[in-house]
Amino acid sequence: MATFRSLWRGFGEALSGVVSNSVMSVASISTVALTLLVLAGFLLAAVNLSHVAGVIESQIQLRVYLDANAAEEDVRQLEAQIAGQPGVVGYRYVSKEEALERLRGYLGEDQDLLEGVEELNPLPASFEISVLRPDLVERVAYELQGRPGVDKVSYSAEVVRRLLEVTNVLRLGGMTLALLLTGVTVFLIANTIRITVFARREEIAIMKLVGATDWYIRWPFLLEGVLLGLAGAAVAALAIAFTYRWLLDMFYDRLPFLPLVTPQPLLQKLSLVLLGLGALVGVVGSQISVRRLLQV
Amino acid sequence: MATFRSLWRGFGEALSGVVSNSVMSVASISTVALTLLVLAGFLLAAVNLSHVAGVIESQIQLRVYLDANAAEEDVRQLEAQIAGQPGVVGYRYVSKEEALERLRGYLGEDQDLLEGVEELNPLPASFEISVLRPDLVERVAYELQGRPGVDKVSYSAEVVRRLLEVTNVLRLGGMTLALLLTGVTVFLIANTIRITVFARREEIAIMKLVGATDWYIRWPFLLEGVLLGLAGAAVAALAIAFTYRWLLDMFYDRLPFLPLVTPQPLLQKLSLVLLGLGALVGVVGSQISVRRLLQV
Amino acid sequence: MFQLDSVTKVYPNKVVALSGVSLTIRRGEFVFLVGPSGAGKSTLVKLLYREELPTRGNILFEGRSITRLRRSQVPYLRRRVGVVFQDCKLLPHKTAEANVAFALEVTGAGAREIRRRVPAVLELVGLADKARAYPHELSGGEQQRVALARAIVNNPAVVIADEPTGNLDPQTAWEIVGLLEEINRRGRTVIMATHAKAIVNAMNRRVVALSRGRIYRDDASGVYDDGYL
Amino acid sequence: MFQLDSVTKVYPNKVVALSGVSLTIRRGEFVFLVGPSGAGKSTLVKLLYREELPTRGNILFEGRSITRLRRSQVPYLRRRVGVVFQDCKLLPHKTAEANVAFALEVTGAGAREIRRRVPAVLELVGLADKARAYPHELSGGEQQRVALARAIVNNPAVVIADEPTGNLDPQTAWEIVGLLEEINRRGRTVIMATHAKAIVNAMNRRVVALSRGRIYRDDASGVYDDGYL
Ligand SMILES: Nc1ncnc2c1ncn2[C@@H]1O[C@H](COP(=O)(O)OP(=O)(O)OP(=O)(O)O)[C@@H](O)[C@H]1O
Ligand SMILES: Nc1ncnc2c1ncn2[C@@H]1O[C@H](COP(=O)(O)OP(=O)(O)OP(=O)(O)O)[C@@H](O)[C@H]1O
Ligand SMILES: [Mg+2]
Ligand SMILES: [Mg+2]
Repeated sequence: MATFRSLWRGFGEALSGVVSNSVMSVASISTVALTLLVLAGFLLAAVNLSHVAGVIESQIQLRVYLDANAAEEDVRQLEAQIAGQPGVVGYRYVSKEEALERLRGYLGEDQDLLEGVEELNPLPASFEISVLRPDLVERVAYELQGRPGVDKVSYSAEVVRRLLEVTNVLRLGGMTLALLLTGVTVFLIANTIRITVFARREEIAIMKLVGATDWYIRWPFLLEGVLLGLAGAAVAALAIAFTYRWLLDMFYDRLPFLPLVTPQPLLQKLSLVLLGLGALVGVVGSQISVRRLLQV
Repeated sequence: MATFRSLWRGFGEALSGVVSNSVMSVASISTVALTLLVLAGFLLAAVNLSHVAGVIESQIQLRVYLDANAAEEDVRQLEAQIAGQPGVVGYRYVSKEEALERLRGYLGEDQDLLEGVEELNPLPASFEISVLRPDLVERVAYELQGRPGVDKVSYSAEVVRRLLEVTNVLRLGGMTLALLLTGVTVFLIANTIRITVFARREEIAIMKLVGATDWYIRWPFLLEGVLLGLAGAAVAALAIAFTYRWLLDMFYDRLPFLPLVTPQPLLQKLSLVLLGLGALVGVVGSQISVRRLLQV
Repeated sequence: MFQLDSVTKVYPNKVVALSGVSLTIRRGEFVFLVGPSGAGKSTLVKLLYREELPTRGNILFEGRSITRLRRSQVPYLRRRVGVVFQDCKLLPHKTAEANVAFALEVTGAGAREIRRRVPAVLELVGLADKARAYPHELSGGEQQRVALARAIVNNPAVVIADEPTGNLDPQTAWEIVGLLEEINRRGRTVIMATHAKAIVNAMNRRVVALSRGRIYRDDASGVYDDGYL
Repeated sequence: MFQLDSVTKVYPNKVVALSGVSLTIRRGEFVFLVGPSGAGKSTLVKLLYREELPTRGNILFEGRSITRLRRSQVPYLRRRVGVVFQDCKLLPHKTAEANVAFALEVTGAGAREIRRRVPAVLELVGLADKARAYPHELSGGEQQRVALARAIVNNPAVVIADEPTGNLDPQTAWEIVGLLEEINRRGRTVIMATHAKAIVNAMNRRVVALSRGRIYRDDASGVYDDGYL
């Protein structure tokens, strides 16, 4: 009973702490909000970058050239085999005619070069295959090599390697930065809450002199830290939600080809992360400094 | 004399303020350092992104195809004219043979298509011209069109347009973000310094009661703010210098083709910016709260 | 109740505030602590509720050593000792009422008990009408009386008052001393550091006189005496 | 020197601390301000150096209205009025010495003058050996004497002392009052709010007695009188 009562007391104390130190509280809350906002913005950017990288990777293809005189039956069997390969996310049949069309596209202004070749059309038909990840390309190529109807399998090993490198660096860099920024955020917020608690060190000293136990003193400060952290996180979550939707609209108008992540499940998860971080940091920040002040 | 003396007094007061409020000072300095570090990291990323975008743009080319039977004299005159165009940053003569080689490169695995064409080599010789900015491409093309020896001038209007859009968005976005982040940094630091000043409101009240003028009270707090700001900025500048050099090394090993900005003049300028921002924010942060406390 | 055995207190800045003080205070006594400014009265008092630890010597409270008390036990010592601090030490963000209630709350007292005892004790020190005022809205003497109310609300075994009448007019001071006497009559130990010569002389109780950190005189029924060094 | 014309002070929480107080204090007077705890002595004093503004009525200092003083002029008023605050109000991060020096520095005094006067005035209040101590390292009475030293170091036209002897033993208290008398003899006005009956009675100076925010008695050579309401 006594414990329950003093838990409850904590809420009143914490609220009145927030109110009666309003200048400090506003400063803490806005620090929490701003730092979390920056963190959230960065996380969203990282998620989107990673998504874009994923889409680019998913466009990684290999090409199976068909024998000029492959039997229709062979082609149909080959198609089934391609569809059955693990890691294949899509494939498409490219006829001889389509291949010629594409070559025209490649050459751009140098079309004249094709004069005389067009009637012959020496280009083979092919299957274009998209695989899930660049590291699967070689495996799939190896599997299809030498099947009936297959002339040869081609893919640009160099391009794949380089793309892999770039996206890996992007992902690794993004994750490292996100982690670092989370650390910075936690530190900044904890700093602010520590200062506000520190500014009340005389109060803590008095409480101790009147016979309060350490835990009795800590509990309201802990709650106060949580309140400040949550308030800041809520502000940040709201702000980022509006901003992200607005940015999506803007990007969609200007760069419609960029494959950005849709807001819904993403923002929800992000809000939870922000609230969790805010609360955590409030607890840690206030407890570290209260502990230190209690030592005295 | 009296003013000079009280200016001087400010330094002592400011230093002893930093020392005697050591917990708060450490918190302020580390907040300044961390936020400026994040800002600096972002600025460096933006500068490099912009640099990379610039390099990509500088690879924007137009191509002047030469008449199959252009006189050597005409070609030499044309070369001089190209070199004289404003906005042209480089050009290169591509012979018929080189053009054929390149086509082979384009086609990759589809080489067989060139059989029989090779002896003829219907490809024309050309000048490849690099211009400073994508928006100059059309002007240069217009100028060279129809000169003696020129068959036609070609460039990919679509690619240029899109590249322009992407790099513009990157630049604009980067600048906006950098500005926003600067704002956030300023706010966070000012907040921290405000809290530390606010925690000393009783001192300020006492100083007023003893007959100190507003300016007399403000001056040491102003200096203290500057000291805190500069200290934090110095820490940030050192940290970012080491980190950037280390990152450059790492990137150079892994992604040697990325054209990153060399550290020297860049880091020097950045340090100045950081120190300036730190000092500014120290002044603003302390003065805002001192002013408010003086109003009472 | 308290036994001090050649206690010496040297502050970090090398000031010797007490040197070789031995003193026994029995349960139910009323003791005045007198002596010139800076004699060491507050220091002695701070040792009793363990705000400070002695540099040398030992202090027993009810037979147990205060100096060797575990950290976690300190709050329970402090609840048995009600203190009126020389500088009041009220919580600035709490009303007079809430300041007094706080000393009860920390002991885990129930809401009903708090509602009953806090107004009663504020009435006792003559501040019923200031219950809702914050410390900065109180006069010097009013703050001192809130501090006294907080010290006694708990019904502690010992009341230690460091200069509790310094900011009070003689009449109010007498009322406060009467209150302490009443508390003492109910069996509580009272220790009062004071400069109020008239009160000390009239009460005719035990007087411990300090000077320069030493006990200069200890009379079972003494008077205030200006003749110390 | 000071002229109060039916001054009323109502605090934001509706407490009427002074109501219709009219009072003239002439240059060179020595005035005791007495009255029970909460009578309004500190409030009256705060009006004189403009820590508080009156709700109604007017206050003149040397013929000029304090209430209508421009904000930028307030520091110059406060430099002419040395105040010993009831709660001392020392700067916590400055030594005793530096606290006293601060009051000189704000007036733009030179380093040489500061070096000369600060030790002298600390000597005067008997604290030469505590010059380097911080306020939290001083006893209650020592803090009060530092506050007094700060109030007089400036050689101000008026010294206002709000309960300057509350934490002092009788002997030290007499020394301090003697100091104020000496200052008064040199032509300065002295206003002292106090509860020290013995001192007021022995000094035989003007006594203004307040009770519940009103002037209850104003005798040119009065005594401390417990007979107020
Ligand atoms: N925290 C401290 N650090 C250093 N010195 C201190 C500290 N507290 C007190 N002193 C010194 O110890 C001596 C005794 O101080 P104490 O407060 O015990 O005196 P006191 O008898 O209570 O005096 P008063 O009647 O003026 O309150 C004084 O000289 C004082 O300056
Ligand atoms: N800032 C304030 N806000 C509200 N009420 C106040 C404030 N300051 C003082 N009071 C009230 O005004 C009345 C007069 O207070 P004041 O401090 O002038 O008394 P005092 O005569 O100095 O008493 P003491 O001898 O106890 O110091 C008291 O009832 C007090 O509670
Ligand atoms: Mg004392
Ligand atoms: Mg008063």
